[in-house]
Amino acid sequence: MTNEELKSLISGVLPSATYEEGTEWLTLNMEPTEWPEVAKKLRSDEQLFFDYLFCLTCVDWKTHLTMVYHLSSTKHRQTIVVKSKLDRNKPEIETVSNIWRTAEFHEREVYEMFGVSFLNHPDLRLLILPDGWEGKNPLRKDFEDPVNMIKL
Amino acid sequence: MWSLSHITNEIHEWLSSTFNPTWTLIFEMVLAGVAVIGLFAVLGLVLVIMERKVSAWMQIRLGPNRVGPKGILQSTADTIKLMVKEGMTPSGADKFLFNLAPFIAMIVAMLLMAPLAFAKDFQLWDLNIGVLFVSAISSLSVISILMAGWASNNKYSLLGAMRSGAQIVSYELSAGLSVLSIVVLAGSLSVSDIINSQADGWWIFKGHIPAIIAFITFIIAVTAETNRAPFDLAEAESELTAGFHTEYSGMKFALFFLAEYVNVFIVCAIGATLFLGGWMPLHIGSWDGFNHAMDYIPSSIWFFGKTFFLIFLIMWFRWTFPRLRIDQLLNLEWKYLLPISMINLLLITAMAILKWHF
Amino acid sequence: MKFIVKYIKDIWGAITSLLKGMRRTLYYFTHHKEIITQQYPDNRDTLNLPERFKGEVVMPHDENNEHRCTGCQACELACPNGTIKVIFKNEINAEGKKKKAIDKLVYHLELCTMCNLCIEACPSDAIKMAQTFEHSVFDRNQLTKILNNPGSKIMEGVE
Amino acid sequence: MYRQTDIIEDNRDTAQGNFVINVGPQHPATHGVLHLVITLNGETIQKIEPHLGYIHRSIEKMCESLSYRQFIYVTSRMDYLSAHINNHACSLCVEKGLQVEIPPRAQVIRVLMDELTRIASHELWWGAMAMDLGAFTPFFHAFRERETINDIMEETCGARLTMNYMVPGGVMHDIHPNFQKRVKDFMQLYKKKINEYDELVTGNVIFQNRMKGVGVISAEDAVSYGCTGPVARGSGVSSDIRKIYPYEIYDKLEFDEVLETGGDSFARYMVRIREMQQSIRIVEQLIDNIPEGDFMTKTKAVLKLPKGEFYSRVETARGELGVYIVSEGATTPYRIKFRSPGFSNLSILDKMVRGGKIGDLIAAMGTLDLVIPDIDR
Repeated sequence: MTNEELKSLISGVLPSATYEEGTEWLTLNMEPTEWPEVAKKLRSDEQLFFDYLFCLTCVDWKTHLTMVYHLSSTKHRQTIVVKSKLDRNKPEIETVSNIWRTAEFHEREVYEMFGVSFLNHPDLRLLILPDGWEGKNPLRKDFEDPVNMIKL
Repeated sequence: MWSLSHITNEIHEWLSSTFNPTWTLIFEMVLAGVAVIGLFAVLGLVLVIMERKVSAWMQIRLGPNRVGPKGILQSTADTIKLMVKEGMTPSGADKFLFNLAPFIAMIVAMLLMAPLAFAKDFQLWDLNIGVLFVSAISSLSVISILMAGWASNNKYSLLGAMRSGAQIVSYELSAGLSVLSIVVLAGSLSVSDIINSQADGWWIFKGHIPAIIAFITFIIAVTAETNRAPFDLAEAESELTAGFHTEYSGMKFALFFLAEYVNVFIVCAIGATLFLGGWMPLHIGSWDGFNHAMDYIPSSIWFFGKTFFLIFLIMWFRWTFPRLRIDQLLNLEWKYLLPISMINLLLITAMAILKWHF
Repeated sequence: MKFIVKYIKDIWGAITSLLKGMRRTLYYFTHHKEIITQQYPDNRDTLNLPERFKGEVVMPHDENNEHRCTGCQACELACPNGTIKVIFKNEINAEGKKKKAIDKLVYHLELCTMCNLCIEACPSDAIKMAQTFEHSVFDRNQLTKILNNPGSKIMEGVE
Repeated sequence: MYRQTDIIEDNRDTAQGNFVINVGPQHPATHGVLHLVITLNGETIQKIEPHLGYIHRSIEKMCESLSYRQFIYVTSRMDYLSAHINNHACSLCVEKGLQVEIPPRAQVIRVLMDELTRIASHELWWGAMAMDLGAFTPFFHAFRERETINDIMEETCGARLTMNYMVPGGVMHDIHPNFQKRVKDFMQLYKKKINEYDELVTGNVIFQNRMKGVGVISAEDAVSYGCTGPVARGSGVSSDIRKIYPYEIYDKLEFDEVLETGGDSFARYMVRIREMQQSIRIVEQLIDNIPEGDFMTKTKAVLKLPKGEFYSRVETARGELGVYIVSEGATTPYRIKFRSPGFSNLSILDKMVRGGKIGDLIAAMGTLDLVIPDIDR
C-alpha cells in the first residue's frame, strides 16, 4: 500500500489528522490528548490494523519533546509514524501499554531517559537507571555527567 | 597365588603373635580406619581426575594437562588449594549444622565401605545383612544435604535441598527393588554369599532379560541417588547456581565433593557386586578351562575393573544428557521405574522359584 | 492394551534416543584426533595471525629511521575515542625553510577499540595495524605509546 | 520524582507464603548481567521482574557526539554476537540518508557476512541452550563450528567479534583471497556435523520433554509484545525482515522464512536450527557468485546527512533491529535510537513462564536468546 492510499484511508478514520511531508513513511501529527483515541482506532480498524508497535521513542528538541511511535501491521504490511509534541517542563501522555503490550517496557525506558510520565501506566518505575536516581534524564540534551561523560 | 588376602592374613598373624587379642583387635581396627580414609582420599583424587579427563575427551578438549605428567596431579593440586582456602561460614547460617553437614556426608560414605568385598577374602566386615546395611545407610546421605541446605540460610540452597530430599526418597524405592531382585536370585543378603552364588556366571547373564532390566533400573536409580547429572537437581548449576552447597567453600566444600565421588564409587561397587559378580572372575557355566584361565587375573583387578566400568557409565551419562525438571524426575520414578521394577521383581521371583535361571 | 503398547513404545523411543547421544559422545571419547584445543602459550611460535588482524596501531620505519607521517591529523580526527594525539615541532629542512613536522604521535592503546578508522583515514599510509595481541602490562602508563621512533624524520617525497 | 524499589511489594509477597529470589546479576543461566527478581511459591513461579542497566553504556547518548563514520563501531558492542548485522543496519541507515547506492560486490559481501554471523550466533545459542539445560558437551561442539566462522571473519575483517567491517558506502576491505575456499570448507564441515546436533540434543527425549509445552507464546501475544525474530516465528508470526521488507539483495535470493506453529520453547529451538540451514542455503547461492567490481563507493571524507529522519530495519540473529536517526544536517546525529530485538523479547518473559517451574524459566529464557548488552545498550 502506498503512502497516498494509506493517507486517504486514515483520513477516513481520523479526519482531524495532520501529516508531515517528505518522509519515508506516512507521518501523523497529533495532540497528546487525542492520542489514546487515535491509538485505539489505529489498532482496531480492520483496514488499518496496526497491531505491531515496533519502535517507541522520544526526541528532545530543546524547546519541546516529541514522542515518536512507529507502527506496523502484520496483516496489511503498512507502516506509519505517529508523532506527538509534549511540553518539555511537564511532559505527559497517555500510555498505550494496554493496546500494545510492548509499550510497557519501552515507555518505562522513555520515562527514565526523558522524564515523560505516562498516565495510567501499570508499572511506571525505573527499569535501567539504578535505584535512587535523582530526577535527571540522561538522554535529554542538557544532561551533564562530569564523572562518566568524557568530552573529547 | 599372590593376593590381598595373604597380606591381611600375614599382618593378622604377626599382630596376634606380638600382642594379646585385645590389642590385636584395636590395632586392626585402627589399620582398617586408616586404610578406609586413605582409600577415600585416593578415590577422590582418582575419580576427580578421571571425570575431568572423560569429560574433556567427550567435549573434544584435552583436559587438565599441566600439573604432573599428563595432568594426573591436577586433582592433588586442587585439593591443596581447597585445603588452604578459608572455610567461610555465612553470618546468617546455623553454624553448628552448617559445619556438621559435610562431615555427615563423609561419615555416611565411609560407613558404606564396610561391607564391600574389594577382593577375594578381603572385606572389612562380612555382615550377614550386608546389602540391607548399604541400602539403609545410603539413605542417610539425604540428611546431610538437607542439613546443609537448611543451615546455609540461602534460598537457592534450600530449594536444592528440598529437591534432593524428594529425589533421594523416591529413587531409594526402585534402587531397593532392583537390589532385592538379586537378593531373591542369590537367596542371601550377605555380600560374600551373593558373590559366591555367581561362581558359575554373573547374575546379569544368568538372570535373563529381567536381570538386565533390574540392572538398568539400578543404574538409573543410583545415578539419581548420588545426585549425578542428569539427575543433579540438588546442584542444578544453571538453575540454582550450586544448590545445597552454594555457601560452602574450602575444605567443607571439598568434603561434599569427595563424598559425592566416593558415593559414586560405592554404588558402582554395589552394582558390580550384585550384577557383575564383584571380585568373581568371568566364569561361564562348566567351561573349566576358560574359568581357570580367568582365575589367573587377580580378583582385586576384576573388582576395580568392573566398578570403574560402571563409574565410567555414570560419567558418560553425565556428559551426554541434559538435566530433567523436578516434576519429570518424579514422574520417571513413580510412573516408569517403580512399576517396571515391581513387575520385574515378580518375574524374577517366579524365575527363582521355578529355577529358570542358569 | 493400547495404553500398554504406548507405554512400552515411549520407553523404547526414549532409550534409543538416549543411546544415540551416548554413541556420539563415545565416538569423541575414543577419537582423540578430533580434539581442537589449542595450547596457547606453547604454540606461540606456530601461531599464525592473518595479516589483516587488528592488534595495535604501529608506524613502520625504514632502515634510515624514516616514516611516512606528514602530521595531517586525519587519524586524530577519524578516531572516535581520542586515541591518537599528534604533537608538532618546527623543523628546518635542507633549503633552510621552516617546516611543520611531527614531534610525537601519541597513541593510547588503552583507549583503542581497533576500529581501523585511522588506518583508513591516513592519506600517506604512515600507520598500519600490527598483528600483536599480547598487550597486558603491569603499569597502565606503558600503554601510552609514542609511535614514531626517537630521531626519526619524514621520508623523502611524502607530502 | 520516581517511584522507588519494590521492597514493599516483596514484603507483601512473602506474607502470602511466597518467597523472592534474585536470579542474577551473576547467575550461570542469565548469560550476562541480567537481574531477574522472581517470586516463587515452592518451585512455581508467580512473578518475574527484570531489573536492567547493569551494563548500560548509553550508546544512544554516545552516538550523539560521534560522526556518522565513527558511531558504527559502537554498535558492534550492542549485540556482540551479531556485530556485523548491527554495523549493517547503521550503514544502511546512513546510506539511506546520503542516498548512495553501494556496489553489487559490497552488497553480496555484506549479505554473506550477515548470514555467516547468523550461523555463528545461532551456533553459540545452541551450545548455551544445551548448557542451560544441563548438558555441557554440546557447548564445546558448537564452539568448534563457531570457531571456524570466527577464523574466516578474522582473516577478512581483522577481528573475531567486533569487526567494524561494514561502513557507510560498502565494506572496509575486499574479501580475503582465501575467503571463498574457507567458507566452502566450513560448509562441508557443517553439513557433516549437523546430524550430530540431532543425535546429541534435538532428538534427546529429556531435552524434548524439557522444551515441549514450556513458555508458550500465542501469536497475538507475540505481536503485541513486539517479539521478533525466532521468538515470533516460533509462534507462527511471519516477521522476517529479509522477506517482508527486503534490503540489499535479499529479494533476489532463494530462501524460506522458517515458521513453526507450536509457540513453545521447542518451536523456537527448531526455528533457529532450521534457520541455520537456510543461512547455509543463502551462503551457497552467493559464495560462487560474488560479482567483480568495487567493494566501496566513494563517499565524502566528512559525511553529512540531510535534515530529516531515517529508519532502517534489518533482521539480526535475534530479531528486528531498527536504527532511527534524527538528523539536523550536522556531521553528528541529533538523536539516534536503536530498537533492539532483545529488549522487546525480554518483556514477554514474565507472561510466558508464569506458573512454570524454575527449570521452565531456564528453558524458556534460553530460547529467547538474550544478549544483555543488546538489552541494556
